[in-house]
Amino acid sequence: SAPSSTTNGTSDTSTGPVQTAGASLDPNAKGPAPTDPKAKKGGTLTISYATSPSSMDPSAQFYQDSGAIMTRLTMRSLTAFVNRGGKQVLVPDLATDLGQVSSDKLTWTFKLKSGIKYSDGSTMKAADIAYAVKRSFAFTATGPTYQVDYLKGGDKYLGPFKSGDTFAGIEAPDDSTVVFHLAKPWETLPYFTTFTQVSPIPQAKDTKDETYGDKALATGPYMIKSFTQGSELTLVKNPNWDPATDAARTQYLDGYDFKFGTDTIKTQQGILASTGDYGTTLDWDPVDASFADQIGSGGPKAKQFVSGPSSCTITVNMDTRKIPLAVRKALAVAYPYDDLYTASGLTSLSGRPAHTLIPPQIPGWLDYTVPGLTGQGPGDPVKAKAMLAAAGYGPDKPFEIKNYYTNDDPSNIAQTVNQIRKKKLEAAGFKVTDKGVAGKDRRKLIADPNGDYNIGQSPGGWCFDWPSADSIFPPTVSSTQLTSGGTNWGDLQDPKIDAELARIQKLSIAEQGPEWGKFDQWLMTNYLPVLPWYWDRSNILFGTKVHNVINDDNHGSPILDSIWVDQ
Amino acid sequence: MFIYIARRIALGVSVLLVTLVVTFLIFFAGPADPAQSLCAENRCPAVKLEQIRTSMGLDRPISVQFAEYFQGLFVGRDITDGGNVNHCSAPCLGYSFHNHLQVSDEVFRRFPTTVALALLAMVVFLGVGVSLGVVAATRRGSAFDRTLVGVSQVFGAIPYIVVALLFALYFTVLYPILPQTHPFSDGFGPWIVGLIAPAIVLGLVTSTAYVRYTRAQMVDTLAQDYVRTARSKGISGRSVIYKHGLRAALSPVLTILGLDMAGLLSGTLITEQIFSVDGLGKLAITALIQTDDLPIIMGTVLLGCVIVVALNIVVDIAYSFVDPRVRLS
Amino acid sequence: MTLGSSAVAAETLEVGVDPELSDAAESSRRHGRTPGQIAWDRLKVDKVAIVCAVIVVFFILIAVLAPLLVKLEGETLNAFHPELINRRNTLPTIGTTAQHWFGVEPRTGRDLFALWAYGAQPSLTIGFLAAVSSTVVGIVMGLLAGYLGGIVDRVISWVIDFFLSLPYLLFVFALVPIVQNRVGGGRILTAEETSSLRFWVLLIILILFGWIGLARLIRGEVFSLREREFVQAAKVIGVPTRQILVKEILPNLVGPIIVSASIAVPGYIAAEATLSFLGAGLVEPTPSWGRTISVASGGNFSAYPLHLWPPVLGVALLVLALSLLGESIRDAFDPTTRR
Amino acid sequence: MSTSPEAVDDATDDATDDATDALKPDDVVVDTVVHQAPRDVANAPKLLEVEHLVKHFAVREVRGLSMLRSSVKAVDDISFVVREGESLGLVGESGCGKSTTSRLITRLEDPTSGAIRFRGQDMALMKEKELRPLRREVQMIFQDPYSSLNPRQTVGTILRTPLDVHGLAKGREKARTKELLELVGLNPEHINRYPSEFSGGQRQRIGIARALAVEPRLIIADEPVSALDVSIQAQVMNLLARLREELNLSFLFIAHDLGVIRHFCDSIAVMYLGKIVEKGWKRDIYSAPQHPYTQALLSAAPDINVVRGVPPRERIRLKGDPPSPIDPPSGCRFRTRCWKAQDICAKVEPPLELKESSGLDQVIACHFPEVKTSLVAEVS
Amino acid sequence: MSTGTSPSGASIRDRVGSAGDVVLKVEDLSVRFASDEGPVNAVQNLSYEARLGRTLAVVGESGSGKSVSSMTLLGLHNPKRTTITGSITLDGTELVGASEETMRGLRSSSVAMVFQDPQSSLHPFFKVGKQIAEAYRAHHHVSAAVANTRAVEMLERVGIPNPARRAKQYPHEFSGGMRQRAMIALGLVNDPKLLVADEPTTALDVTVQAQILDLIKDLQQEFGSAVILITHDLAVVAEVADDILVMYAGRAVEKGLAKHVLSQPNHPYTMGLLESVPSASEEVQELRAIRGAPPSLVYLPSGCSFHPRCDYQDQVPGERCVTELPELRILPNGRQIRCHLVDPERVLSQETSR
Ligand SMILES: Nc1ncnc2c1ncn2[C@@H]1O[C@H](COP(=O)(O)OP(=O)(O)OP(=O)(O)O)[C@@H](O)[C@H]1O
Ligand SMILES: Nc1ncnc2c1ncn2[C@@H]1O[C@H](COP(=O)(O)OP(=O)(O)OP(=O)(O)O)[C@@H](O)[C@H]1O
Ligand SMILES: [Mg+2]
Ligand SMILES: [Mg+2]
Repeated sequence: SAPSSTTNGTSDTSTGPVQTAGASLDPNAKGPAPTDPKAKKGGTLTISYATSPSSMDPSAQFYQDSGAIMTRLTMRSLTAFVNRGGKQVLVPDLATDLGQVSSDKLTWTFKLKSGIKYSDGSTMKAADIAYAVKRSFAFTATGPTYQVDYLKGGDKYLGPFKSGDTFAGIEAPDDSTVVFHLAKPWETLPYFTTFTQVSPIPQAKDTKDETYGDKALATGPYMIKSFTQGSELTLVKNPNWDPATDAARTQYLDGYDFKFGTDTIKTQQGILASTGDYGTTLDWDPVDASFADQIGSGGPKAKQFVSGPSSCTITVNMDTRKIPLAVRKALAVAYPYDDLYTASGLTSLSGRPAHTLIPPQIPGWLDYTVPGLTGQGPGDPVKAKAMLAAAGYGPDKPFEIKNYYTNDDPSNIAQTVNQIRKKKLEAAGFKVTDKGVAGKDRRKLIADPNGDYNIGQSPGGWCFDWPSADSIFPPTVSSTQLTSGGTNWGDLQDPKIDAELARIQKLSIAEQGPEWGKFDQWLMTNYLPVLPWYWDRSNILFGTKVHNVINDDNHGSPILDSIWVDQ
Repeated sequence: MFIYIARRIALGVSVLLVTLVVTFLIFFAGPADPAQSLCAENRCPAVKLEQIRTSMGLDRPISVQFAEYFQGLFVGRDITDGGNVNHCSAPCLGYSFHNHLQVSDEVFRRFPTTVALALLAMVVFLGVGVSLGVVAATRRGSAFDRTLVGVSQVFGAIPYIVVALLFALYFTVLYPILPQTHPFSDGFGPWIVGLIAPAIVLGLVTSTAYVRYTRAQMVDTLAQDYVRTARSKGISGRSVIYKHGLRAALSPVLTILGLDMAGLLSGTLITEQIFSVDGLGKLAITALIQTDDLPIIMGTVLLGCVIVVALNIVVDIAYSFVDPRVRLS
Repeated sequence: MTLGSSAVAAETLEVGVDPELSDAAESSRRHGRTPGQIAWDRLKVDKVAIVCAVIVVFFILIAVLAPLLVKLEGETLNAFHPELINRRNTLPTIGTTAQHWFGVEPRTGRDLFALWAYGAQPSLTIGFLAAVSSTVVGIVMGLLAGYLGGIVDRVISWVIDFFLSLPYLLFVFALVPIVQNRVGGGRILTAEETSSLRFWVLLIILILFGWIGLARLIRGEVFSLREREFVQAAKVIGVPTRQILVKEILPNLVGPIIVSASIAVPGYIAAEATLSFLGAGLVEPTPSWGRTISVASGGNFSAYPLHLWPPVLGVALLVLALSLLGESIRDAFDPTTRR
Repeated sequence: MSTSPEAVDDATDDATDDATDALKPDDVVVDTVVHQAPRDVANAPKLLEVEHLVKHFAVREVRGLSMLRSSVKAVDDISFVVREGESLGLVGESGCGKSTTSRLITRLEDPTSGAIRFRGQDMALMKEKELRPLRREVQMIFQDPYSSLNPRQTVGTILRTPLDVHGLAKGREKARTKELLELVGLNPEHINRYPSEFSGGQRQRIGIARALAVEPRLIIADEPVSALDVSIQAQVMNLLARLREELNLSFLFIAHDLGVIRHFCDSIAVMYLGKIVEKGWKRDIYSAPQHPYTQALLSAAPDINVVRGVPPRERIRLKGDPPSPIDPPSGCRFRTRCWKAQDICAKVEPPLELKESSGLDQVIACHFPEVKTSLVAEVS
Repeated sequence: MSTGTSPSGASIRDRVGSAGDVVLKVEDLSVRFASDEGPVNAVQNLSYEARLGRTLAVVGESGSGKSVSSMTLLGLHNPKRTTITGSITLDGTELVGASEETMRGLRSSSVAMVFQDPQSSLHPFFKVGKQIAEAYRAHHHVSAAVANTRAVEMLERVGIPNPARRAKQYPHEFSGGMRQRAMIALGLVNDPKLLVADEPTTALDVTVQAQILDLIKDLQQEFGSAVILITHDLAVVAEVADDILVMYAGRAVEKGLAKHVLSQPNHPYTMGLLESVPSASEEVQELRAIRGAPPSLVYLPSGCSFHPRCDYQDQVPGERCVTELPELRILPNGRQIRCHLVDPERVLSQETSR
């Protein structure tokens, strides 16, 4: 999944104690959510963000920023995550439980709580959720596509505007029941139901395009007062939110003021100095490395900084069709992880070296090591050269590495990273052909499976959408991506892998965990489609008047509703 | 006078029309692919891309697209996005599929900010530049004069971006003696107050040129025969300098001002970027760098052009008020 | 003159050497000198001009001798030194040292002096090359419009108005990738190819937008010059038009042309820096001051001031020196400041 | 006298041309030149004939809300003849079209209609190429000694240009330029100096030398001394007179100073608002002007001799300024300022004709001419 | 000319003093400018006086210091770059060294100036009436309306038709002659005792020049003020001046009644000037021009400044002309000249009759 609104990103992983899947579900949680006795009420929090969500439409959202805003503040879904002592727990939200699955595992039924009201005072109905799910099919260009893969008839359905209201994948037999009909078993559906795509939308209020988001009816504790794309979002309290029905959210602040498109460095300097409004400002863009001494552990401003895993593993993608396994292994040895990491402006605040594809906070994570794949170190050109020679490549017949890189990045990072990589790989005996293109063009070029490259195609990493590896591997290594004209990790198209994926997905949520861990090791040992590089971390920097900032390890963002401020 | 303005406007319109065609060709026939940026971040299969392109109407011949755009400008047109048909009334600058907004709404919302920034900056640089220039001219050769000219030279030589960055950092962030910027939606007061800091830095840096120019002009004017005549009337020295001297010195300054309009707009572009001002420049840069949002780019360039042309006409008319000789020609 | 057969006649006919030009006066004047030479004489004694010229020459030397200087420092351009970077904050572990005169670049450890010295090359080259080319274009356009008048003038004037109405920064910004695409034949280029192509694209675009001012100026000057009686005299004598333009009119424009060109150079240097800041300028691996400024100011520039300030000072000093030099040149050519 | 270009091209050897001879320094007759020597210009062959010459400038004029295209009738149907050796003076108020006339004859301006015949050849419609040989014959001296010399060229270059253009004095250009400088009374060693190093009077001499370089027959002098100081003015006048005498030049001499005109010219044409209103021999015009405008002009000229006991003249003071040449008065153009104007003056334009009744020799365009003799007293 | 409607019309006749009184006394005035080349001695040891009702003509070639000396009367030189010595008494007030405040009070009200080029001397951006009214208001506490009425009245007085409409026009809408009239109106609006007219007609046509000269004469008679007329045109002097002061290279070389000086010059330079001018009423065979050109004021010739151009040095014994600066002396016939010639009148008249 996509980590942030624009840049192909860098964020999230946790090193906390690994949860078992079972422990992270609490089907019996009831509202109201416990409130912190130290919490102060009132005030406004300013949140600054360098990029801007292109809309606040719940059907189209797939990003960390807008996701954090909607799931925590304005939009309730069937289920939700809560943070309990640093652990993420899945609880029922609009639903009364975490869903009932039929014995053939193809039908999921959710019962809704009664008396849930929209911000305009009208009552929510089950049909609104069914409509919202159908509606999400119209926005798959920008939103997630799990519903397309799993819901019955999802591969044909194009949403209510084009394909009409009839869709076999979901129904609302009465006002308080929502039933999902699946094309194949989907053990982790209750995780998917936390998505805003499952937040109710009354069909009558739909504007039929993303402008719905500007005035979307809220079910959460806050509602949109105004949204100006590219610059600002203002949230105020939702008077029709009933805490008693909500086990996941609290309402401390009077409102939130989101500023988009701000200058990160300037904001971070302001927050560190906490002058004026910066005292109550929070910024969750990656912190500039030069501030690390101030905010790192033991630093004078350490109290203004919270960090935690985000959901992403950053990788270096290789085209397995064009690079033989032996060369891929040599590449893994030659790759200058550390130099590139530092050249990218990354520090220990930004991530941790990764040696597996699954990040450690996912249940079932297997802590294995494939020799040479540590995600760190300066690279070993001598050894790599020897490996290449063994594979039949030498100075007279060098192996050619081709890659695209962004050449219009004003911070120059992509260009210097490319330079360093080129030098280091050449030192190991590779021939490197680097092609500079504008960032926006690169995105297109590296998404073309037939493009003229052999490393660095998309995805350059993966962020899980829910804490189970079935939101990691099926989308990244199954052959479906390549079949539909896209790219995946290693540009893999292997029936053995597909079969293994299918096998694991059929298991129950608790059983899947360890199996994914083994799959990870198997994949890396036998295929080596990508080089794991680092597990991204979220950075949250805030003014001295901001309190109770907690990182959401599943999303790599602050849990917005739990924050309070001094006035 | 009327004829003069009419001719000026006709010239402006011809420039705008050509700009329209040229920008359309440059952007729509250029290498940009707006569909790509609409596609989900990491991967976008070709099929999906083609779908998006079709839904945006980008698959049709460029002439058809232009005809449609042109028509939209004058009579409006309908645009389909998602399940919706939006009517975009004239002057329709197109529809941003990226922001799901009509471009006209988007650019007109930011228009006041950019114009206000430009005008405030103009107030600053004319105020500072002209008054310092006059003082320097009247004390020609004094230490004050030399210091002022020197400082303005040095100030003008430092790359603007660095000056603006330092200014923004020190005066609005670390020692916030000047207020932060606010979008228009926060209300008029905070909005306009927020523009003070960027206007000051843009104005001050621009003023360096005006200090020197006004000074030179003023020195020239004060040597004119009619200034001597004014002095021979026995009126006060202030009156001679400000009423007779400055008035005449101003008209060449105005000419330069007219020529500077495009430069001023470019200045706001960078300033908006650095101060995070929610104006046209920022919109355009985002559209250019990040999203390839062609209709937005077109809209901002056209509107930018309109601003320059309009301000130019205003300056010309102002010029004719300053200099009565122009009124007849 | 050998007419002096009669003193009376000589007087009546006013033949003889004018007392005004008698030898005493002669020595105080500069005879047989072109205005250019006179301007040169004046510049030679203008202290500001000399200091500025020294500064400009200094930077030109830096640019030309960059390879040598960097070798002297014991470095190479674009050599990465990750070992000099503190991985905790990506800042260099060293300041100025004997090995790295200006320290090293944060994140990558490249030698900043090398980047600075080599960075002077494109700044100066673009500055001077663009100034020369746009000056030539401006002269030609201005001469044609001003002297031929009529339809030619109207067309050129319109084009000038057109360019003046364009929000040029936006345009330049949008044009860079397009021109690059066209010039590059649509191919995808390697870093080296891109960077050299960008150089030319930048140059072309700066010239495209740079000739306007001078053309306007020249046009106006030619308008008044062609009414001057010496031009009319040339016509009456039967001097062909081309010769009038080149021999009679052009030499009278040398002053404004030199002034305009000398003011254009710092303008282009600043423009390169600005465009690079916005991401439409030069690219890796070509170092340029504009790019270094852009990179350094993109982060927390107070953390390692050595990164930002040398190129800022370079640009500022060069721009200042060139502008002051331009002003001195203008004064030197200005007949009204002549004694 | 033959001045065919070929003859001059090999002027190094014994030229047959009087002018060329005269320009050789050794041959310059250095003696007190007797100016204004009676001469028989009346019967000399015609050198320049101007017939019905018209020049209208198209101008745009704003009237209220509309833009009119109208024309400045700068020169409106004038005819005159300059004979070999004659100096014709052209006087009139500012803006009456004197300079335009000179620019038409030198073809700096294209005439709207009419003929300009030089030795019978009509040059009014000639192309620049055809004109070039004639350019040698007709030269111009300009008013402003500062703007008439290219400040970026040395005197040598300035004087060489005409030689090069017409291929004169091949091989001895430098010597020739020196000769020219000597001819106008300048030190030939100053050949490498720039115009800025000369005083106004000297510059005017350089301008004269440049005109003489091509050995012209006719010189159009547009206010050649107006910009000069009194004492310098006299020097230049003397120079012109001497050259005229020595080289037998013809002049169209434009001036607004009636003293200068009287001093230099044989015949005089008085212009008013694009038209010639009176034309005749100098003696007649000064002693017996007939046109009211000529009379007003003469009586307005301040005269130094009033202090020398010359009886006070009758004073005629014109009211107002001349009307705009864009929209000249109907009929007689002078009628708006004329004290004699009657109805007919507004209706019928008086032709330029000889008034037999006066017994005098000048042509006048007036319905009510009257000879006035008391305007200028003869001192001598 | 009607003065009936003028609010201040009465004052014109109320002026103190009568014709012939000395209003201005200039004594031993020297003006020196600093320049790159060295000090410019624009005016040296100049003395003269101007009397009510009389016209003093100051003549001389370009650069002889005519304008500089007259600008000194209004204190218009930049004090930083100018050294002024000597004395100027205007109606009892010493002007040399007077404060800017004093000078401002005198300008226009006691001494007014009409400049040479009316085109450049009127402010192009202000209406003519306003420019005149401004001068009036600078010295009278009256409302704008009153001052305006006064301006219109002045325009009428200098013979501008339809003055009320003209007052509302800009200078560029005036013809050259009308501009000069407006300048004169501006000069006279405060009824000064002394009017300095610096080449008021040089830029004008003969017919217009005649009108303006007549006007100045008429107004002088009516206002009774003293007029200093600066010109290089001796014919103009002959027509209008009572007294004459001939300047050469910053010094007075001859002073006297205009009538006498012009009909019988006593200084070779004056004589040269007279002989240089071709007259409309006289057919001369040849002009007897003065040789050479006026000297540079920085490098003045030694002795008599005129000696390099003078034809009569041989009449003066020894090298006196070259070595000794002649004093301005009074001749037996009452004229003042700066010349070593013992009997100039005889020498020069011989020459003329030659
Ligand atoms: N190029 C032109 N376009 C329009 N009008 C012109 C042009 N040249 C001259 N005129 C007009 O033609 C008329 C005659 O001008 P011209 O210069 O011949 O007058 P002049 O007699 O030489 O006057 P002066 O004594 O001032 O030199 C004037 O009204 C002038 O404004
Ligand atoms: N401000 C000044 N600084 C230096 N020199 C000056 C200044 N003003 C006048 N001069 C010089 O003083 C001399 C006398 O000038 P002035 O203007 O009085 O001459 P003029 O007799 O009025 O001549 P014209 O007839 O040309 O008006 C000139 O040589 C002039 O260059
Ligand atoms: Mg003329
Ligand atoms: Mg003067």
